[in-house]
Amino acid sequence: MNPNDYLSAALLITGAVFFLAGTLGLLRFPDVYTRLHALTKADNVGLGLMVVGLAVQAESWSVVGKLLLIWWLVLIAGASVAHLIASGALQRGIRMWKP
Amino acid sequence: MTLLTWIFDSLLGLSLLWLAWRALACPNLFKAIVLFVAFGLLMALAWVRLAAPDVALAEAAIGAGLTGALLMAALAKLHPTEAHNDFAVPPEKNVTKVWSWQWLPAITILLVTTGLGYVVLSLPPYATGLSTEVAANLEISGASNPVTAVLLNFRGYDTLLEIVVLLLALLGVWSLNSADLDHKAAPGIVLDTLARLLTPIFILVAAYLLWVGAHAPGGAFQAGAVLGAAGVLLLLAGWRPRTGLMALPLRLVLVIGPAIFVIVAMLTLLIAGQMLEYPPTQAGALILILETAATVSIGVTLAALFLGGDPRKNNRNKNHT
Amino acid sequence: MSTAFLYALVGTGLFALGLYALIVHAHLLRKILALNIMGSGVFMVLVALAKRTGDAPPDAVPHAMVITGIVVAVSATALALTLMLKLNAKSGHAELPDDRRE
Amino acid sequence: MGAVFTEFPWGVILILLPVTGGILCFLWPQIAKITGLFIVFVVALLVVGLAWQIFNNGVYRHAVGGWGAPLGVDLYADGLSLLMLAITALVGMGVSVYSAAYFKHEQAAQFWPLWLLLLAALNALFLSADIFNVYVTFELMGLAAVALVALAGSREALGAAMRYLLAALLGSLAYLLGVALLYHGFGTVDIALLVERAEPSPVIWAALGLMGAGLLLKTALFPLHFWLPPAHASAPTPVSALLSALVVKASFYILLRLWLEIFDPLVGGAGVEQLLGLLGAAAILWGSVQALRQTRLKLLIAYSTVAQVGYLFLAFPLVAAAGVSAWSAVTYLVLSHALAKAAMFMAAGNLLCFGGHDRITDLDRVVQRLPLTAAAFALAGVSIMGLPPSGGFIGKWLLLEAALMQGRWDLVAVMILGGLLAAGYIFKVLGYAFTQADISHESKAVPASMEWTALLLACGAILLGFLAVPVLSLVGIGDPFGIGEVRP
Repeated sequence: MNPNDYLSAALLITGAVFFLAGTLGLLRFPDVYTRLHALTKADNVGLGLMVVGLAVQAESWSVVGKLLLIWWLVLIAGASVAHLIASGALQRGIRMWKP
Repeated sequence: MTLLTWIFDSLLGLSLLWLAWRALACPNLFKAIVLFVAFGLLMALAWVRLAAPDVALAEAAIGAGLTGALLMAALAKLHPTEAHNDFAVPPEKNVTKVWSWQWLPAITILLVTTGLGYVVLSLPPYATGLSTEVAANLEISGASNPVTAVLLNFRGYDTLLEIVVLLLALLGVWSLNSADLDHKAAPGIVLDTLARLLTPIFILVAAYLLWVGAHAPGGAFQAGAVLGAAGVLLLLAGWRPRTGLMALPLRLVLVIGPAIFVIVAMLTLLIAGQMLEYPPTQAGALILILETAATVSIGVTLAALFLGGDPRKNNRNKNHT
Repeated sequence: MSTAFLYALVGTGLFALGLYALIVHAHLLRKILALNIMGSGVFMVLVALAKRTGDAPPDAVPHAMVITGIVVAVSATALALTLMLKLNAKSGHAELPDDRRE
Repeated sequence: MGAVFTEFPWGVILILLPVTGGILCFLWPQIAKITGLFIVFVVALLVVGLAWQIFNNGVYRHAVGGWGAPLGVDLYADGLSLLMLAITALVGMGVSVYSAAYFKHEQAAQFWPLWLLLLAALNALFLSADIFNVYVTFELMGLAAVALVALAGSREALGAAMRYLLAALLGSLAYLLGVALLYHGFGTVDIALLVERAEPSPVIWAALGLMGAGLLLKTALFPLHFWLPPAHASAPTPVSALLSALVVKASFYILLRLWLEIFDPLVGGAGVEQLLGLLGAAAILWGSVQALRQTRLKLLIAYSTVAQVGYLFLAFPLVAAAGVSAWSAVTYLVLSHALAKAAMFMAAGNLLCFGGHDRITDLDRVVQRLPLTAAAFALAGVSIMGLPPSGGFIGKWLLLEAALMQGRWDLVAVMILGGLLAAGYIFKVLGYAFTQADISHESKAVPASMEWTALLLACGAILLGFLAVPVLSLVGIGDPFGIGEVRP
């Protein structure tokens, strides 16, 4: 393994940890709003780390471009869908969790 | 096969079975559909593990994506009132228990499946199928991606009939239902912006998939599905095409795929003597023409299936009343 | 057991699960889901067994067949869902008449 | 001139033309009726051309794409496929003329494209030599048939269409799993190559079980017939005629082909034939008794189809000793049932149109008021009962002969009982057609073309009884039943 491999391995594993945290939040948080919060935040960062980790291995800049495009698409879609779900939940009168 | 990949494959296989079971058994239909979409995405992962990236793309776009959208839309129309009150549609009133002796099918199916498993394992562990024939003729097929070569050339006749199946489904849906064409206000600025932002990108991606399909994973079906997804997004955002376009123009776009296919079939029959026999030098160009037409038709048909009814019929009914 | 056979067995399992659900569930949406999962099982058997080529690239013909199958499946699903909605609008139930428990 | 005729690719056009017609009808619904009628008549001419070609050159084979099996898909037509194509064209013409008067406005615009695509699917199916291609044609046929049933729009029709769709999809998936196993076992989906490569193995048994079950479900053999009576009874009349006459036969045709070519040489004699014969016998008795109990005419005819499908399966256990007459019987039964059942449904449709209902006890002297329709029903009934000189008689006589030759008295008894029950339900209808009902209803005029097509098709079923020699020599082209070789 060359240094690049170590770098991408570290990035990928860190990314996976973020995904794990996001998933835990999705499963354990008390209501839809907090779950969305955990999911979108943690997963976006996790995916970003993975994209960078893979970009290190990429053979050409066009591959890097495609990876970044995927990240951007997931970001924008995730954010919009999270917003739609949250506003839908609000409209339907789902109360926010209070500790 | 290393231990790690074996563990991964087993986990993936078990998750697939578990998701399928949950999707079929959980009492809440909304949940069942969400689980089904998750199942489709994991299926796409399984296709990648099986070195079938073309199928993975098709599954993710059509199997999970558009089928999921169709199911969700149907559920929303099935329970229009409940769906507004709560995310959770009430559980089905009678989930199962049609059969008072459920163990009978369960045991029969278990036995049959055991037999099937035995048969599958009895197959030789090494078999090339038709891969040598495909590889030998790939050069003159007009596409270097073997899946595209099979779909558009070697078994192009199946694909011709399959595109007609898609058109037929739309004919069936239209004969049953009319569509609501009233322009709906977008349910919010976010969805509206998203649709505006993503539609050009979707079209770009579809064109890319179409172009790249000749030599890499991709092709007409995947591209058509992406185009269809763009249509679904636009429809969700409240966009409706002008009613003037609903009569002949829409129908022309819907049939361009099958029509071009039939025309090419007729021309090749006249010139080469065999249906869909392309001259090797023009095969690449012909495949691209067929795929482009098919992409447009598939995309528009999938979006029209999501709309779920004949837009023209509705228009005419309104004129009557 | 190789990857090919592992996934092929998962495919037969999916086929069986779908078949069972198709028989015991009354709600049509559930039956449509069950048919889709059965189809996925069949597709998986087709594609999994195409990978018995050792290290060579897998057989592309079943891949093409499955893509054909996926498009056919979405067509059938669309028609089935519309029929279900229409039946529900006419009869007030999304189940087949004989399957309904009164 | 002769060369043009014998080299022209009739078979391919038989598939492409109705697809084109379907697209045209979809684009311009205003001219759907004219286009549809025109296409169907041209298709009939093309079948004549194909018959000429097969007569001169022997079996027809077309390698689509120029690849040839196993890489490409082959089209194939021998005497059996030709007869199926011919009966499709014949019934298709009758149904088209009938439909031109039956469907109005909006419904007509929806009917024609669906029917032309169904015709394309049927032609493609009868010409296919590739089991995966058959799967695609099954889906084409199934979706078209379901959409046509749903055209009726009533609650019963929608429920029946839904049940039909589920059954058709389940049958297709079981069939497709069988195709997957055969492909991975023997490396091809071409029937001729499978015949060469297949050998007795677990794969063959599993494929037989899966494909057999799927096809029996589509063919509606007892006890898998549950979807048929509601679908055939509640569909619009021309569609009922198409489904009972042609669509059910299509899956039977594939079952017959696969059994004869692939499975019989490998697993013949292991009891599968006996099982099929037993189910056939049960179907005859169950279907006939149910038909006798019905109070609605269209349901009665639909249950009669369940019974008549049973006869087709009686041939399987008889083939070992009496191959020639058993398979000739099947050919004859398929052809005569197609004509007679189409005529019968059309007659029922006329009565429905005339009185606005199809309650058997309320038929109210239709013999005097609709003599052509009553004659059509009676003539078709003669063929269904198997009385001479009809086509049904030839079929049942050949079958009876085969059973007697083998000393299968049980099957002889079932056939005779089935014939008596058929006479029972036909005469029940005819009896009420002569008598006056308690309350008279208002009646509507029935278009003459609807009466005449029913009568002509019924006459065709009778006429078939006089054409045994040419029909049986035609079906022998290409030796589809393998009668040429002596079975041990």
